[in-house]
Amino acid sequence: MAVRVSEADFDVSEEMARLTGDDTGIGGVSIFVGKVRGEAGAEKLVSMTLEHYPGMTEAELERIEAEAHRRFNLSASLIIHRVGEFKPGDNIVLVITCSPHRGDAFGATAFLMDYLKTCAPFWKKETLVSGTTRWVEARESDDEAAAAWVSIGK
Amino acid sequence: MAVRVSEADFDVSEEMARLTGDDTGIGGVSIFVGKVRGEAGAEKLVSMTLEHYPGMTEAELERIEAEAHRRFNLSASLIIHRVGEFKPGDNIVLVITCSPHRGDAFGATAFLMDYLKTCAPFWKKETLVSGTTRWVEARESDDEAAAAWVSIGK
Amino acid sequence: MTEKQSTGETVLRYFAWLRERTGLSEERLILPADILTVNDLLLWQSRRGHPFDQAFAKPEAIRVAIDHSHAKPAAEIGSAREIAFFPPVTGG
Amino acid sequence: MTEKQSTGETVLRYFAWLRERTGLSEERLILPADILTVNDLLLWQSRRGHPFDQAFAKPEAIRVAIDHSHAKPAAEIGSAREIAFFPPVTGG
Repeated sequence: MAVRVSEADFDVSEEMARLTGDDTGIGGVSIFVGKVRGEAGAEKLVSMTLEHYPGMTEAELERIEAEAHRRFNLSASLIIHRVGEFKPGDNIVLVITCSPHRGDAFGATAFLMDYLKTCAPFWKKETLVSGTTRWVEARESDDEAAAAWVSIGK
Repeated sequence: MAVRVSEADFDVSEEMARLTGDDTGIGGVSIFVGKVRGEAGAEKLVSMTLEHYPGMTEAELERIEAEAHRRFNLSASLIIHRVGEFKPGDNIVLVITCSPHRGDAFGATAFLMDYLKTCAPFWKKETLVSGTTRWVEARESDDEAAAAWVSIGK
Repeated sequence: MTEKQSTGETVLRYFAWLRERTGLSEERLILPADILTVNDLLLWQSRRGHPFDQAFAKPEAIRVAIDHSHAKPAAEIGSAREIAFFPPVTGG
Repeated sequence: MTEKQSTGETVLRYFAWLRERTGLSEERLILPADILTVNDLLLWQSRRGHPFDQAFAKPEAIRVAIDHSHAKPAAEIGSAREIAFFPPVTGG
């Protein structure tokens, strides 16, 4: 179990190799990479800034990760979330979960992303080609995705 | 869209970079890596051999991939399946799907794995520490996982 | 009620557009003794005058964390050392 | 029925334990004209004598593909050029 908040980019292969190590009990590795999209609605994006709440972010990510380990049979897990200023195409977030069986890995990665999107204190601000800057608004669909786990997972 | 059957190992970061390219419409990348486990029931595994049906394998993987693109909003996808002889911890299969939104990527990767496990003509033979060799038997749970998509996906 | 709570300073932190609208990332102060819940605190902020009145005009759009944990409107402040105000999160 | 079908050769392929038990990975032959469906073919294999009788003793454990596509027991052989026999797949 590990969480990291960092300005630096990550290398998926390196992180996966470090996480799996020589644990031959792992049969499935599920990975999610979230990236900055080049469009914000109808407008083109110039850059995106990610702000967070140091201290609470790490605590919240660790809580979410611990909950994933309670719900799923996991051998290992990793959450990396970047902060700072990014361009379209840049990596924002990496989640890796390892399990003996693929179902647990798939479920845990989806669970972690849904909760991360609704609980972890990060905020995105977009700078558009027009020069406008604006804070991204939370999406209802993300709340619903996270809420769905309450009924099916516990 | 791409499928590859190969004895060679794959590098997840390289394959992901090649697949996403400079497509800034991609917001989520879902990756699954299947690995050789070191235990087969109560016994320890020495090696695993993967046999396939050249010609049909590629055709079947392409059919499955095309179906995933019909069911999910995907920007790009990749399936690599290895064949040959492997040790515990070795990579067997890589699936990557890219989408504007994470839900489609998560769904497509799970769909591809479920169908690959029940439709793509690969067969595993285990060599155990005791010297026994045996063909792995298909798991009912894999058939059920694939069958579930018929009702919910179409 | 501990003595610490009634006499101690609380750190208030502001993030995203709450930081921008208040012009503050952080302040330390002694909260009025009659602020018992998160709701009380949000109401107090909205009556604090410029620029807080505008920043806290729509309390339903604001989330609160007490000592690094999400807190609901009815949650008690208790002996909180750090209280943060921010919009719904948008990471990932 | 095309002339090709009634006179042409069909390639039969065997994989995994079917390859091991038949001792064959591939054979080319002219199938009897009365074999119309996958079921007919499986029955014919089980009556072909050693080693096919043993390899095909449990046809329900055997999957069939016609020209690189999965075929159900009731599927017609038609003018198939290549028919493969194998156990349920276990890749991934």
